[in-house]
Amino acid sequence: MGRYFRDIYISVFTVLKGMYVTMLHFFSKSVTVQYPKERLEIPKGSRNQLLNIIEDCIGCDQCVRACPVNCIYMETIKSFEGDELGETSTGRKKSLWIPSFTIDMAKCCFCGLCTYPCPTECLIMTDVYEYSKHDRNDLIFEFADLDPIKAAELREKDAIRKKEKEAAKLAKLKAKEAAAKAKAEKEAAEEGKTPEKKPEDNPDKKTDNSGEENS
Amino acid sequence: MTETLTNPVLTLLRLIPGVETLSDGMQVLLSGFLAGVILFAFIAVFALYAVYLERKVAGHVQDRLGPMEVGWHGLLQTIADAIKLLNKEDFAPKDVDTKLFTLAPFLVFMTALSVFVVFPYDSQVSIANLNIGIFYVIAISSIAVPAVIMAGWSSNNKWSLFGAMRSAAQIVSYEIPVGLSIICVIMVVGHMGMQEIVEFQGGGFWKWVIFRSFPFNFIAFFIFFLGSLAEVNRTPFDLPEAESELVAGFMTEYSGMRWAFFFLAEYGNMLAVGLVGAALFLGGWQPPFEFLSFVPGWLWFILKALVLIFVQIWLRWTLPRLRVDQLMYVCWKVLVPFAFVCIIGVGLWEVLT
Amino acid sequence: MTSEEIFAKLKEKFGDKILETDTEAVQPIATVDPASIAEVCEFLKNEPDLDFKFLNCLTGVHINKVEEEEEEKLRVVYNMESLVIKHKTALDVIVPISKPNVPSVTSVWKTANWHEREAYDLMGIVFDGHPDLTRILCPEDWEGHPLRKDYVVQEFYQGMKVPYPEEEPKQEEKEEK
Amino acid sequence: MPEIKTEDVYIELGRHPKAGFAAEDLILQMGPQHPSTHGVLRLECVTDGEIIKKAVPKIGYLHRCFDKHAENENWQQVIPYTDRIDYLASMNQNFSYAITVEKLMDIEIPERAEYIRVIVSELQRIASHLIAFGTYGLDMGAFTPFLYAFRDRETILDFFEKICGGRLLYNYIWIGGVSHDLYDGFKEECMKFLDYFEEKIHNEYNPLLSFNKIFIERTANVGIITPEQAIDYGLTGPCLRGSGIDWDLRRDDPYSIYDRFDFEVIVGKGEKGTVGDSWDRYMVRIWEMVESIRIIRQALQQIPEGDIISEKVGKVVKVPKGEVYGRTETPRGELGFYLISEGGKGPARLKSRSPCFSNLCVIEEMSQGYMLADLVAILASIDIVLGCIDR
Repeated sequence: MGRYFRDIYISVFTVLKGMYVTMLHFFSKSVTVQYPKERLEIPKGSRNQLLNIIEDCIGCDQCVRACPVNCIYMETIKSFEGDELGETSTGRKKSLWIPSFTIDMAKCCFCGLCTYPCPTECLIMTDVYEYSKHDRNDLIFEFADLDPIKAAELREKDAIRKKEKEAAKLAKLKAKEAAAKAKAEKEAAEEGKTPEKKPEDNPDKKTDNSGEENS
Repeated sequence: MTETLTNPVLTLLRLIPGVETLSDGMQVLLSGFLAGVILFAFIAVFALYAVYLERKVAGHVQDRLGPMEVGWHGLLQTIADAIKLLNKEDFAPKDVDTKLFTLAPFLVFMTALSVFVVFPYDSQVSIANLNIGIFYVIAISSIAVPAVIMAGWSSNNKWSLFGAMRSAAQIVSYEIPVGLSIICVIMVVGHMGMQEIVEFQGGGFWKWVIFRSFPFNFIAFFIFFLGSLAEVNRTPFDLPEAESELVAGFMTEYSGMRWAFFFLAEYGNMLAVGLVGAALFLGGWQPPFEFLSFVPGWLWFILKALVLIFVQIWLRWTLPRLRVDQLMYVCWKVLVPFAFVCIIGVGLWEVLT
Repeated sequence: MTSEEIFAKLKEKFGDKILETDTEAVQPIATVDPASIAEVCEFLKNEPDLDFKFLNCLTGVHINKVEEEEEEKLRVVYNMESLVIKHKTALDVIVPISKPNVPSVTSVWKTANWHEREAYDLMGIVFDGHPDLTRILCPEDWEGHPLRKDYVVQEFYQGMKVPYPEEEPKQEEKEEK
Repeated sequence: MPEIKTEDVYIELGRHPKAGFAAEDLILQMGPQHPSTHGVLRLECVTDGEIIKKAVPKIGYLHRCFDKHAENENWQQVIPYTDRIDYLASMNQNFSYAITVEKLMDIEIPERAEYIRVIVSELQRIASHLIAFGTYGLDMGAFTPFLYAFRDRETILDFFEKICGGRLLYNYIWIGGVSHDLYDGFKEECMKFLDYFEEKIHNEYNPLLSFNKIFIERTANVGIITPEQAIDYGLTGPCLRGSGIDWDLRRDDPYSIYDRFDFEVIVGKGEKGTVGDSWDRYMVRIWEMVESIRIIRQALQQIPEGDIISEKVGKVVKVPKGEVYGRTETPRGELGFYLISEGGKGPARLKSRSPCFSNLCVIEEMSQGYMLADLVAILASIDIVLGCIDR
């Protein structure tokens, strides 16, 4: 019987104590901010939207490798002779054209791992957090400022250069095989004199060839 | 008590030209219809601002501001909500028992609305001055139970069924303590008509029923208040629409205007309970002191009801929720015994003094 | 007790069933013959002065192929600990990939129930005697065991295309615009 | 297509009296989308009216295959993934991953980095326990504690944003130290917050919710886990301590510099009901917040100057071959990583043993006979996070 009345007393007492606490808050100042009108100021190092200052970017591909979710896509073309690419703000010579440098902010996990290895500190995290879009593809931000015509022209020159390189490599390969064949016939001619020497140097030659092809 | 109380609504009706020509029966019918329209408007407006009051109180209690965007300090916020609910799609889930599904909200709102007929707004002003006033209020408020079960069963959703069963059990069982505490009042006043109860409490706040036969009626008031909290499904007894367990209880499948009716009914009931509490225990339209009687009576009545509503809202944002079996324990093991004790106490007090 | 004593106790009790013990590594570990892992664990748990009542972690591992001729192996590592004597040890079991059956230790520790279901689900190790060996993380009718080295994602799952579109999202749109 | 009658479907599923299923049993899917399952957990409950006969948790809705990701990332890139295992306590997740890798690499961390790590993970413990406290109140129907908890948690998130830039997922504790140093005004601000917060616990949270009779009625003697059951099911953290077992990794297997601080390990004593009920687990978290405040205060006093990452860890992290099981005490229990490294660019196999995974598996046996509303109370008292269960 005692417990019955004690329970009632405790519940009335604790309910009143709880109401007292909430009543105190009824008069205390509100801690919220009316968002669109007033805004909280964002601290300096806070990680929101990524921004790449393309003038300073030397296309070193460090950030693409550092990103855990691979959301940075970069295309670089080596500069041709006589091209004038200008320098970064710190006076560092640029040697790579960057026709397209995109960051897919929909995939980005805001870890900031890409900003640490950047040699020219051009990839930074700004404090812009209101960049929501209707279509997910609009979240893919393009930072390169090369005009499309120049970019297309560069791509063709690059394609031509690649073809020449391929041709040159093929030619070198053929030349090497020709030389190897010539050497083989010469040795076949001397075979009558020293049969055992031939087997061991043949495999090295073979490995050189295969090594070369792989590189 | 003058039986031929002039029915204010009837006098209002006669102002419209060309009504005298109709027969008496038709006039009474029309006045009933007119009373319904006036009440609906009054409750709708009140419910909108009760929601606004609730969200503001909730805000300030939780260190935030509540609605601030629409209108000055969010005054038009609930009107905007109402309009949004109006043009929402009138959607009913598949294989739902449509007849019951559509009927339930109107039935629930009907009970909330029809209770207001009998309240004494001012000394002579009440829509129908029944001499069994308070008995009528208790009878009407129990019509909500089948309506709630209808809503829960017809929305063909296990969670709604749970909510409906809990709500039915809760409303039915909490009518007993409410009824018993009202008996204490009737024993003191000696009359069941609401107008007469309020007139009995005239002449200063110490004449109010709450202070008559002191300890018992005071406890009876709290039993009434707790019981009415449960009848209106407000915290700490808001089990039927317990957000964290049953999503929204029997109202889960409703949306748009139908849901608005449930919402209107809830706030209408809240106001009704506040008004009954004010009328029975806190002296209706009687001013607390004689010299304050220049303030119109209905203002006192509304003010007292608002105080009770504020306490209901305040409780909602402080207390957690009870479990179903604890709910029943509180009702049968605590409220009902104390109500009996109060009845005996008041009875002895009346006989001895 | 240090891991040497623990392994010595095990060797003396189970003899050749303890295949090899390695105590110099950062984490001393004892390899146990798969068939008798349940008895060893039962012994470790109920032995008063070992008292390994707490199974920390049960990991499924796919050892990549070391020698050409042998087939690949799956390995289950048991980390356990005693809260009273405050010492911990690790056992492991190696089974060929063609017959990945390991006796279940759910009878010893109830926590192993879910850990074994996860090892079965992601690694494909079948635990005999497990009360209900079904997938726990992947959907019930998922094909293949994702954590295996030779795992290839299935093309469709109930009509939905599974693999993430690999093509560059940027390049095509640029040209079309 | 023959028209399928719903009755046949039920018979085939075995949920029809013809198929021997008791008429009054109800299969209730407390589905992946439910207000009080703390995430995407589905509880298939067989209930008889309100009483639960069997509640089987079905998980896997938030499975992001952390183990598979970890195999294709290098050592540094795994850290943002560990953030996302238990997204409410990311600092502690980075901490246990960093501890495991450093145990294998056997390198020394600069003193200042150790102190920053302790301060930051104890702050994260307070933030995580605040969420546990807030959501518990929410599940019991009391709205206000949730908002008070989030108001105080905001200050901790602001500290983290000023320190490392992130608010919820930080990628802050790296292998070999921490990525950023504390900003200079941190010490005073933190001290001020701790005094303000300790006073808030004692005369705001406790009277409002912890000692409220309705809350006690709803949680005492509900979801009782006996000590043997707790150990057998591998429970850790507040769930284990709530059942009366005095086991805290920070004191019993001290990692980093926790042995320099004196703090008390809170154990459930069954004040309001039996030992090991939901109220005990809840109160263990509340008093643990007070202990964390003590730890942070001591750490803030003793923090030395110095660099924050060890030089031995260069741009590319090299980890020797080997296997190790490292673990720390996260707010939800013991998060352990079983790491196998073949000396390569990244971990060969990284199994994450998450606390909520084991804490949840006790619910099947323990929730029989309780009512539906108690199931919500039990779930909230175990304080599960679905990212931590499904990984």
